[in-house]
Amino acid sequence: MSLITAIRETFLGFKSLLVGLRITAREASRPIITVQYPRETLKMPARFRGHIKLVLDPETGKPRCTACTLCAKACPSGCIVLDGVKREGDKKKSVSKYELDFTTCSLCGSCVEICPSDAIEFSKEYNVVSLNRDTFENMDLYAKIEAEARAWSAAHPAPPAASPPPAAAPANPTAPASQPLNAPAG
Amino acid sequence: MIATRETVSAAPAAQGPQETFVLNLGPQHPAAHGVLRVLMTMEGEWIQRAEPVIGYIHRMHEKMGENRTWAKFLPNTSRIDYLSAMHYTHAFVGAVERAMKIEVPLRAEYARVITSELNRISSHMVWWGALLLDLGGFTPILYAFDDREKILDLLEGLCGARLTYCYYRFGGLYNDVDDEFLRGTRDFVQHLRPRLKMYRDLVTDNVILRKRLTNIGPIDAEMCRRYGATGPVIRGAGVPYDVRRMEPYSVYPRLDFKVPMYPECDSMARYLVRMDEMEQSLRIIEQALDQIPTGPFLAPKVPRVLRLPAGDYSYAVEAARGRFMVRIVSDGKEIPYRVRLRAPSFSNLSLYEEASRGMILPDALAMMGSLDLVIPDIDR
Amino acid sequence: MTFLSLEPIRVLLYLVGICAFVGANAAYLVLAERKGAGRIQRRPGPNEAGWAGWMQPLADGLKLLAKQIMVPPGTDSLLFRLAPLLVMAPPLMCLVTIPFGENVVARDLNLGLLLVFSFGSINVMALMLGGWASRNKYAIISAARVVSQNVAYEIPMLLVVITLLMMTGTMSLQEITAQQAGGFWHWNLFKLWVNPLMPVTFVIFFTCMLAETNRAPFDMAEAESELVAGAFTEYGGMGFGVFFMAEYANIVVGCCLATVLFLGGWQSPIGILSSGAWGLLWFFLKTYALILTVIWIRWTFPRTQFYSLLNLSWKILIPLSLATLLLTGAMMKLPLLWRALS
Amino acid sequence: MNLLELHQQPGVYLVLAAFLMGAGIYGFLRRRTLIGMLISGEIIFAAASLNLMVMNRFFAPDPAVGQVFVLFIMGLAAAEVAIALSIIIAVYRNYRSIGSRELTGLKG
Amino acid sequence: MNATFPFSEYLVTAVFALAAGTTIAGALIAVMTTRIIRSVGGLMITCLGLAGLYYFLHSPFLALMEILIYVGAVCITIVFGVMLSEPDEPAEPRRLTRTLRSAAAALVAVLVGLGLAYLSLQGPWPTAAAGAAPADGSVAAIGRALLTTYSLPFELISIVLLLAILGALVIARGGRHRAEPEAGPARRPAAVSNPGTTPQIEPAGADPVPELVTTDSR
Amino acid sequence: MNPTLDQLIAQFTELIGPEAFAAAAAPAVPPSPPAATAVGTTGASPAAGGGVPVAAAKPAPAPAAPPPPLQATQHALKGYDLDARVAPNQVVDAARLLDRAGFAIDAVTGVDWLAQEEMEIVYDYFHPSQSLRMVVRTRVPRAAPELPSISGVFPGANWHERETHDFFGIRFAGHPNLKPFLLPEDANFHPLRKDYTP
Repeated sequence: MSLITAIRETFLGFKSLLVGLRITAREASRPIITVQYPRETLKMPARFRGHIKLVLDPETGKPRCTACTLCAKACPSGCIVLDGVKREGDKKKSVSKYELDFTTCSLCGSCVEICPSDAIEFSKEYNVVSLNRDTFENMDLYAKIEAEARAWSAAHPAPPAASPPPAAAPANPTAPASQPLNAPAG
Repeated sequence: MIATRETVSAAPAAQGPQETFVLNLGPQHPAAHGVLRVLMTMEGEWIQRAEPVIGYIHRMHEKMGENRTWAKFLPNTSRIDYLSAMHYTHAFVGAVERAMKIEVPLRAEYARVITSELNRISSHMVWWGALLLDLGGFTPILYAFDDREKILDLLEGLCGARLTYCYYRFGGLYNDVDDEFLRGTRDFVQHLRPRLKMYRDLVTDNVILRKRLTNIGPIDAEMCRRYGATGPVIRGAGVPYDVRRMEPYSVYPRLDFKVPMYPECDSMARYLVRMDEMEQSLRIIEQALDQIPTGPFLAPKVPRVLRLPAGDYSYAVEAARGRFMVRIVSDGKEIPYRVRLRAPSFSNLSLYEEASRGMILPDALAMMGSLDLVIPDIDR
Repeated sequence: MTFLSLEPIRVLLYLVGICAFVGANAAYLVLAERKGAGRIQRRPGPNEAGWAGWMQPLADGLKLLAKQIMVPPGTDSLLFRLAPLLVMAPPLMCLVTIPFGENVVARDLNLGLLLVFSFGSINVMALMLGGWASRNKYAIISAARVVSQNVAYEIPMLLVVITLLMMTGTMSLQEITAQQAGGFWHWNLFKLWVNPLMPVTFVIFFTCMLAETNRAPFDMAEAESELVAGAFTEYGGMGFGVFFMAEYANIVVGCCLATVLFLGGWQSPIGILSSGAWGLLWFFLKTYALILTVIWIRWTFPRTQFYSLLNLSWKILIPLSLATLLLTGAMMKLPLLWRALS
Repeated sequence: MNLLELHQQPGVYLVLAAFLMGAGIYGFLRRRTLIGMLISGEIIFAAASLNLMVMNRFFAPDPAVGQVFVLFIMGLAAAEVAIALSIIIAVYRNYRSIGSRELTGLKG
Repeated sequence: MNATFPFSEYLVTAVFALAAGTTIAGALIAVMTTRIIRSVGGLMITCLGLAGLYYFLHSPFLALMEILIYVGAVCITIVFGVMLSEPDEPAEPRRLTRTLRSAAAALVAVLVGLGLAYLSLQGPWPTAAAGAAPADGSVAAIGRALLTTYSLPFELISIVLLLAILGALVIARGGRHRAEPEAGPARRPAAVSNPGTTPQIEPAGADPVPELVTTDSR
Repeated sequence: MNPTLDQLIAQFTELIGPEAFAAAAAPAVPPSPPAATAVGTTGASPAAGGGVPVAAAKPAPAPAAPPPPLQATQHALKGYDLDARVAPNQVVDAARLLDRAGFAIDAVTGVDWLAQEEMEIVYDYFHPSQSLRMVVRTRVPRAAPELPSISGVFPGANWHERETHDFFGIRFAGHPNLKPFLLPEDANFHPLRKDYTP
């Protein structure tokens, strides 16, 4: 009896090995599924939470942020430092400095959630790389939005009331080069 | 870290005719997932005593809980056990909701169940692959990761993150479950069923794996009880203990699922429990997808700054590794007075010393794999 | 006995050729292994260095060469350095007697098979000395495992080979190949009318070959999830590289041997076209098919547990091979008996 | 004596065998562990085997007799090693030492 | 093996010198070194050199057997013994005794070696077969001799081997069993209960136990 | 093996002793179990050192009217079913009692009540085959926090107690191994004490 069981088990065991081999052979004949990263890139979904960025109002070409500092207060790790000035002609304060310490940011989204004026959103950059640690420790979001605003005003040449020259804004002079981050590959 | 004098001499030193030596397994070792160190007193390949040494990535989450508001602690919860982040957030959110008596909308509850179960499947897939890696089979982890990627893609599309979701909010969700997610989840369920069969053919039925796990690393129900081991460990010891059944939460009572249980008490039983759990999770997801109502995804009138009524509250969930309990103590202020995180891996590992006595090294590592340890979960 | 005999030159050329063959095999089998693993796991494998990764072995080799050879303090430095040499020599010796084609053999000894086995046994010694000399607990455990495993599997392997020798009546590999001429049904594996147990014998031989070369699922020696890297834990740079090359060289030897003994060596499967370069082609086709099978097996199965591995040998393979030996002997003597009786 | 004929001179082999014998005896006397003595013993065996082979090659009428004897020696050596090592291990278990000096307590 | 060795004379001599040198070096390592594991290595080298010498003595079969048995079996067994008992030479308490001892051993060894060498060079060997067509050292002759003239010793050797295996097992295992009782911690798990038994806190009777799935383990 | 809530309450009432109940001046409802479930909401936390009504009236140091030592609570509101407050020397007895009743150890933890100069140690238990959760708590003076270890009863408590010792400096008498556990080997601080500053 036990001999029969033993033989049967040996046979079944051997068969299971063959089944395993068949499966790996079948898988080997199927196309590869990995993304060859530097050559192919992924498209991030709409809700992807990258690092945060300031939002430009498409109407006026200015940052929406009113420097209310709610985001900085909501941040669990205290990684947002921002400041605002009240420019002449504006009713509200507007942002003049916005630095994110991306090394401590946990991408939880509390800041985006709490923002009353929808002035922050997640970027879709997922491969943020740099050779410089400072790039992440003091990620100057304001410099970026400035660049965007300049591009906007270049694309919308002088409607009746000339928009304030963005160069006049007190941009952070010590900020690193305005494009330290790699573009999302391509 | 070097073996200190005490730790070495605490082991039964070489006295009498048997000779022992101390093997420092870890903190960097291919089989110690993460930075776990096991101080093994060996006699040849036989383990006389295996003492886990932990704390290498201790982050003091509990202290962090005491110096920030309830809402600010929320992201931390998905970083304790990064493989089943949903469950951990669920427990914390649940505890706060219990204290505040917040009624969570039904749609949010169903969405929580769906995402939790998806998370459970993805966590079990990592375990499956890692166990096979421990046993020397390299291919399964990549098959599992292929399928797991699909879950992560779904969850990323839903909440924007792939691992540390932080998706639940007090009284609901971070954002609504969209149709795309629901459709994708349905497709995924269809996709995974044949894959699970493939897993079974490739690995579960494999005679080598059977030999490696059957009758290896016995952990019986009594040992589980004395050590507080939960999850697949206790269910592999023949006790159908599942928090989803024993202390029902969310909408689990409305869903029909079985609690997989194997009475063999060995590593294979724990293995089979997890494999069955994946199928049960698929069942749960399907039902939840069928039942999910429309409606709000966030409870109205949840104050922005929470002040919990004084008292202590606990909330337990069935995480992928077992019972995860959050015990919060509030003194009425807006920051917690005490947050206690009861991690399942912690209790599951604590029985290792007793259970591994007298085993040989490969078997002990196979048993360690069958416990499904996540070191950040242990160290917190 | 002419002074300017061509024979020494021929042998020297063969030695150089064999070294080159082993080196190229070791390098490109690593690539094949990684590519094969990649295919099985549905990823491309190394594909950056050179066209489709063809320069990867070169890059790996350069990296290993550039690394410092470290002899950790506390090791037995002499043995530590000796072990890599010792591990590389046997496979080179074994290949001397393997007939790659009708006329392509370095030295056709009439004891070729014995030579392969006797030199194969040195390998164990090398791993063991390397493991012992490392003064590393993992390495010592691994060394002990290597020995028990190789001793356990050498026995059924030799028994199987003796079974085969009873059929062939010679230990010269070239003669064994020559006996299998004329179509695949003349191969030893399929000579079922001579010995219906040949497939069983082949399976035993193949299993033992896997175990002797420390290949998954029997890679006890370097069970990376248990023993980190086993006997090679303390080796770095080219020291490790040589162990690695020797592992692949051993696989090549094992598969060549299996080809010669069971699959007709350089004989073509259809009975014609076995001479000259065709022979080489058939030989390498068969050998590499076997090597690919070895790779395929590695990436499919988990590792066996050490004690069940020994049990497999002592409780299943040895009795089985003994039984095949006895049955084969009986079958071969049966006609004689029949003739004597009638 | 022609240097090129060295490998065909029985005397060379015999001197080699004598050297092995001497080395073996030296080791046997000097070693103070059982395994060391065992190894020296193996070298003495090797000397004997070499002598037998020389006799077989150069002086014996029967071509196989010396070789057969060497085979027997090998078999005996294997058996001897197995037994000796098991004894050594048994001794080691009981005395925690295999130094020949410490083994004065062994009684028949 | 063909009688005419195919290398030219110089190569032959060089290879012969290599074999002889390996033998000598191996023997010296084996007896001189203090580390026992190196000593085993020396024995291995000796055996390899000896195999070369056997080849020159027209017996490739014996040469290969020497490697197979000595390197593949004897040396490995000895290394195993070394691993199990770690017997590095105990340091001699006094230097003088060590020197004296070594000197005495060397004296005896040199005397024996020189005497034997002298004898072997002087001895009136019958020169019947010397230089003549070398004896056929083929396997066939050995096999025939083993199964005809020497069949009784052959059988005896196999019995000796069998007894050696059994004896080795008995001795080695016996020691282990005797050592077991006072061994301290149990080798086998004492705390581990039989995995087959039913667990103790199985839900009793009519508990609110949900439906269980106990899929039979495939 | 599968005790009912009533049985547990009876056993714990016996264990805690009448004095403790007497000390609880409040109109607590000691042993009448199922009706007392409502207590959980109003009686609130004994842990909070005075629940909703009491805390406002009483200054911190001496909780003059401690809540009843045994409370049945609603699981849905608190996450546990029974809350027992025992003297420090009774925790081992409580653990034995629960061990006999088939409970499993869930967690051991501390709470540092700085204002009251007390340390609270909370033992959580769950039942593996029954929906029953039990909390046992005790308080020790903050100046000399020491109490017996229950690791002899529940070996799983060993690690939890080591952790609690790490974090709070509470000494568990009879614990086999109170070395630093999660903290570094040479740690001599207790980070979860409220007066700890890094």
